[in-house]
Amino acid sequence: MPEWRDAEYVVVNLARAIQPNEVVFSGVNSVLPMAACILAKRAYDFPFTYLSVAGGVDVVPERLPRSSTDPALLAGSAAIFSNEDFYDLATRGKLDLIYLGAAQIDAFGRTNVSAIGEWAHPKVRLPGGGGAAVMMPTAPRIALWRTEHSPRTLVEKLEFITAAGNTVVLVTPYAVFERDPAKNERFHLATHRPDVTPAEIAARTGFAFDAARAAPTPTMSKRERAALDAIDAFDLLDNETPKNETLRGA
Amino acid sequence: MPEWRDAEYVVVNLARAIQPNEVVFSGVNSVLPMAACILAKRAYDFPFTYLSVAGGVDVVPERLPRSSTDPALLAGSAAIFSNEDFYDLATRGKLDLIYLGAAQIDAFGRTNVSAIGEWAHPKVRLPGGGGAAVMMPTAPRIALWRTEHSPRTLVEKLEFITAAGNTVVLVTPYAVFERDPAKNERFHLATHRPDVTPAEIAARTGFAFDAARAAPTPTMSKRERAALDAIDAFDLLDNETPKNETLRGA
Amino acid sequence: MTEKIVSLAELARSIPDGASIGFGGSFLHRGPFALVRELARRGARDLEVIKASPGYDIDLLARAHAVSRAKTGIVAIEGGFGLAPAYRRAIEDGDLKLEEHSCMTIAAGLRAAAAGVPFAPVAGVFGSDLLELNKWKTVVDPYGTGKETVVVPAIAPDVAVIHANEVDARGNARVYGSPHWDHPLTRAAKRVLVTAERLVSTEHLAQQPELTLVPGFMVEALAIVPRGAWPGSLHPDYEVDYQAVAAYLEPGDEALARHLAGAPEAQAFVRA
Amino acid sequence: MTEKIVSLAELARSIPDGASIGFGGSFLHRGPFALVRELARRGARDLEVIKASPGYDIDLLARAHAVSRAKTGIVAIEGGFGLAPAYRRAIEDGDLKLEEHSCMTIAAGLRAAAAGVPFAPVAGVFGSDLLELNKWKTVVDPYGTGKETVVVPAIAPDVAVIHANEVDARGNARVYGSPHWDHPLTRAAKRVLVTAERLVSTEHLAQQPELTLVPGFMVEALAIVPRGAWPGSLHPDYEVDYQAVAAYLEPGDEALARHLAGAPEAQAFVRA
Repeated sequence: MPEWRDAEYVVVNLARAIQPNEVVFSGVNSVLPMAACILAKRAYDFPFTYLSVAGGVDVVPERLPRSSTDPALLAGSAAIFSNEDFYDLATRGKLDLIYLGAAQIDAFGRTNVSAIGEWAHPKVRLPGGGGAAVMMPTAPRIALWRTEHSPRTLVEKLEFITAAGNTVVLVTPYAVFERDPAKNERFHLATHRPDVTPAEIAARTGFAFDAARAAPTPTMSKRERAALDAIDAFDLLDNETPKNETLRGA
Repeated sequence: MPEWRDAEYVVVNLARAIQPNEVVFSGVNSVLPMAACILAKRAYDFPFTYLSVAGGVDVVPERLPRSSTDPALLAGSAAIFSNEDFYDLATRGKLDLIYLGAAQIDAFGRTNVSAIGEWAHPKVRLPGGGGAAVMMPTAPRIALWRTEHSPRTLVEKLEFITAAGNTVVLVTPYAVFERDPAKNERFHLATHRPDVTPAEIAARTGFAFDAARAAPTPTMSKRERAALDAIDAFDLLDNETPKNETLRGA
Repeated sequence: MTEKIVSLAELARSIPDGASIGFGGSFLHRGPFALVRELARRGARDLEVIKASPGYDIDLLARAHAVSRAKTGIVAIEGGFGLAPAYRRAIEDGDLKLEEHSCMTIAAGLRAAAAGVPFAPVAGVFGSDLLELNKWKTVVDPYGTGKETVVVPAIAPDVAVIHANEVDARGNARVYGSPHWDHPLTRAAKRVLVTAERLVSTEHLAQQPELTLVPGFMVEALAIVPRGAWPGSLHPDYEVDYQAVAAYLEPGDEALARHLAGAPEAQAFVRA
Repeated sequence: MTEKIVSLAELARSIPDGASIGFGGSFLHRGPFALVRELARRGARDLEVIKASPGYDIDLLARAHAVSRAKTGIVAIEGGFGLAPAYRRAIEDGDLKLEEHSCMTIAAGLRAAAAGVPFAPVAGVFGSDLLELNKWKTVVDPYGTGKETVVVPAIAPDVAVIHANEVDARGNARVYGSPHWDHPLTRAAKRVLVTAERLVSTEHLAQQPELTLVPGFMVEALAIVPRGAWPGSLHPDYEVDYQAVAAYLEPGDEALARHLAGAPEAQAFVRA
């Protein structure tokens, strides 16, 4: 068995993006970031504020709900922070870290969640970007995730740019890419799953990236492992990851 | 004793401005309109919605509070309608009738509540217009009141226009003036206190007006009288009317 | 006072074909789903759906050929079920004309309508192809910062429909948990309709008037619909019925018919 | 978590001279009046007051020579007491520079700041001399209606101070009755401070999180100040103390000193 299952790798590395005292937001259709926030609350000692799209503030449920908008994310909350409230918080720059998903992602951390094919006559109509177009340029730090790591999901050129902005990190089941939005730079490979080489990742990535600084992703800590096992007792997270074409024994 | 005391005349004629099924609003610093709304709820059979600036909806207190923003205007309300809510309601045109006071009023129902003398170096700094500048042009019907009826309060030319818009009626202790805002017309004298003649009113009014259609104000009904006596058991309303220079025995 | 309480069927009939409808709630949570189903049952056509994050609702209406236009921010069944298949197909087949938004751009449009102004500024958006796609305009800050800001046009739905936890006979509607976008929605729409889980007394609501999301004078009509948010959740009363959502997602007209027939409001004792 | 509970004096000291402050409440109701008095006691200078309908608060600060600028919509003591005399005199004497608003224009400015945009449209205003006085700009609807709309610049107070009914140690603040303008105010300000009537447990607030007006993560510091809205009202706990307001309005420095010394927070057992 490999050290990391796909979903675990995504969740833990999304959790590791959180910095002390940040206000962090996970939105609709975002089970993995929700899991990351809950994990971080349990596994890390520093304080941060976790806002969920369900309206709860700093709610840490015992178990994962199946929906990231689930009222389970209200249980025990001392406040309801409405949709208007967290969007305004984001657009005035006070939501420090926002998780956003996408169907396609390019080297600048821009996303396509709108359509495959021509927008007006799509081959595949995608869900849409949610608040991404207003949040990505206004919040200081955006963390992206994509569960399918392939040349068709991580692309050099997006078919449609749903949102662009302050992306700092991209997590897939194999790799953690980082970039500095202030420099408008491309992603570089920051860390990779120990059982996958940078060359293998490059072969499966549609955009070119610098791997000079790449290191193996640090092993899951005991507290991360314990938190993950506790909140995902029913392995719901695995439903969130598609069958990536197998690399090594993963 | 005259048929109407000053405050009574103002309150009852403000109440009579309410039409069935309207949404009616009385604001801050507005004891007489507050009394008018409460009176209308008790004395008239038709339904209307009374919103107070205190946030209550259709609250009819037993007795007048001294402040028109008083939380007594919340008692028994099934909803709190916030400041943002009633301003938005007004500006989108769904607040049918709004009461507004003023220091000076001209023949077009425009108001000065800002300053006597030059605005930047006022002889008298007045309270300000509250929401008048945004409400008067956007709500369909504005009712003004002024407790001092004199050439210095009802003027041909305002020293400063705090607000202008859809004024339909002006009530003073002596008279009820009306105008059609759609025609951008001047006030005409609609009715007058029976013990005061149109000529006497003209002598005390700074703007010229047509009195051709003027009639004596209908006598207070028994239900209006009873409602007024009940809500103003302590004659608080009289505090709201200055000593107008006496006309007849009033 | 005019009687505001009507049947669910009457409520659905009061929404004409061609109307633009803003639905309350978000994804599988506190949506007025019984009313959505009733629109399908009455054979509604040519509706426009306005909602930042619809899913089951717009999918069901697409499946019933009731919706021809939509303003949405993100659309999915969610709860592990992924994309909304009938919605997706309707767009791919050209049967549904989408105006793609970014959630907050819908809210900004609702806020503009609520405040009686023709447009509203909204932060961000630059860098997104949505700007050009929707031909959104920008305004340079007239106060000298030089900052350029996107403005979106007002959005005033013909009708807003929300599902509340409690309502009184006057239409005062109380909601527990997140209001989602129901506040700006009910202020922006030309008409407000409410379905609610329970009829309560005005006195009950008056004990905590702060919890009333929509005051009764703004509400035109209401229907009492127990389990009206099924198969979605209604906090704190019930959770998502995942089995029912899965059954809904089975393909074919028969599965849809079964779903509609099996809904709580379709049971005889409720429709009485 | 950093300790957020401080003394009233510390709270007042954290507001520097020259700051712009948005006060919560309206007229004599639920204002953070103990904090206002504490600003006077500490000899604050050159403050800007931002509030749609101030009265007692701005009057007291004018009397204490603590305020030099203001954005207001309507100013009066109210409750039968009429104009705010010290405020009025300060303007007439040129000691207080007023930016005169129309309540909603302040709120629109707060909304703009809250949403991170440089300006906000506001309906009406045309026909008012305030338009030219404030050099407010207008924008023609870029979506072709031809409608011209006033836009006001964003207003982001350095500090917002509200008085809440209840607060927990994390700063979650609950308010009963009207929120007045406290919602946009607390979203627009750079810092949020809370005074509250009572300290309560987080568990208590969690029983009805819908009633929390300001979530704790937005609050920098708080002070527990029983009768902190005196001589104003705090619904549903106490009504306006009209005698105290009348005594406050007696002219002269001595009357002001008596008023400050007689305030609830000045009593030894509270300041302990």
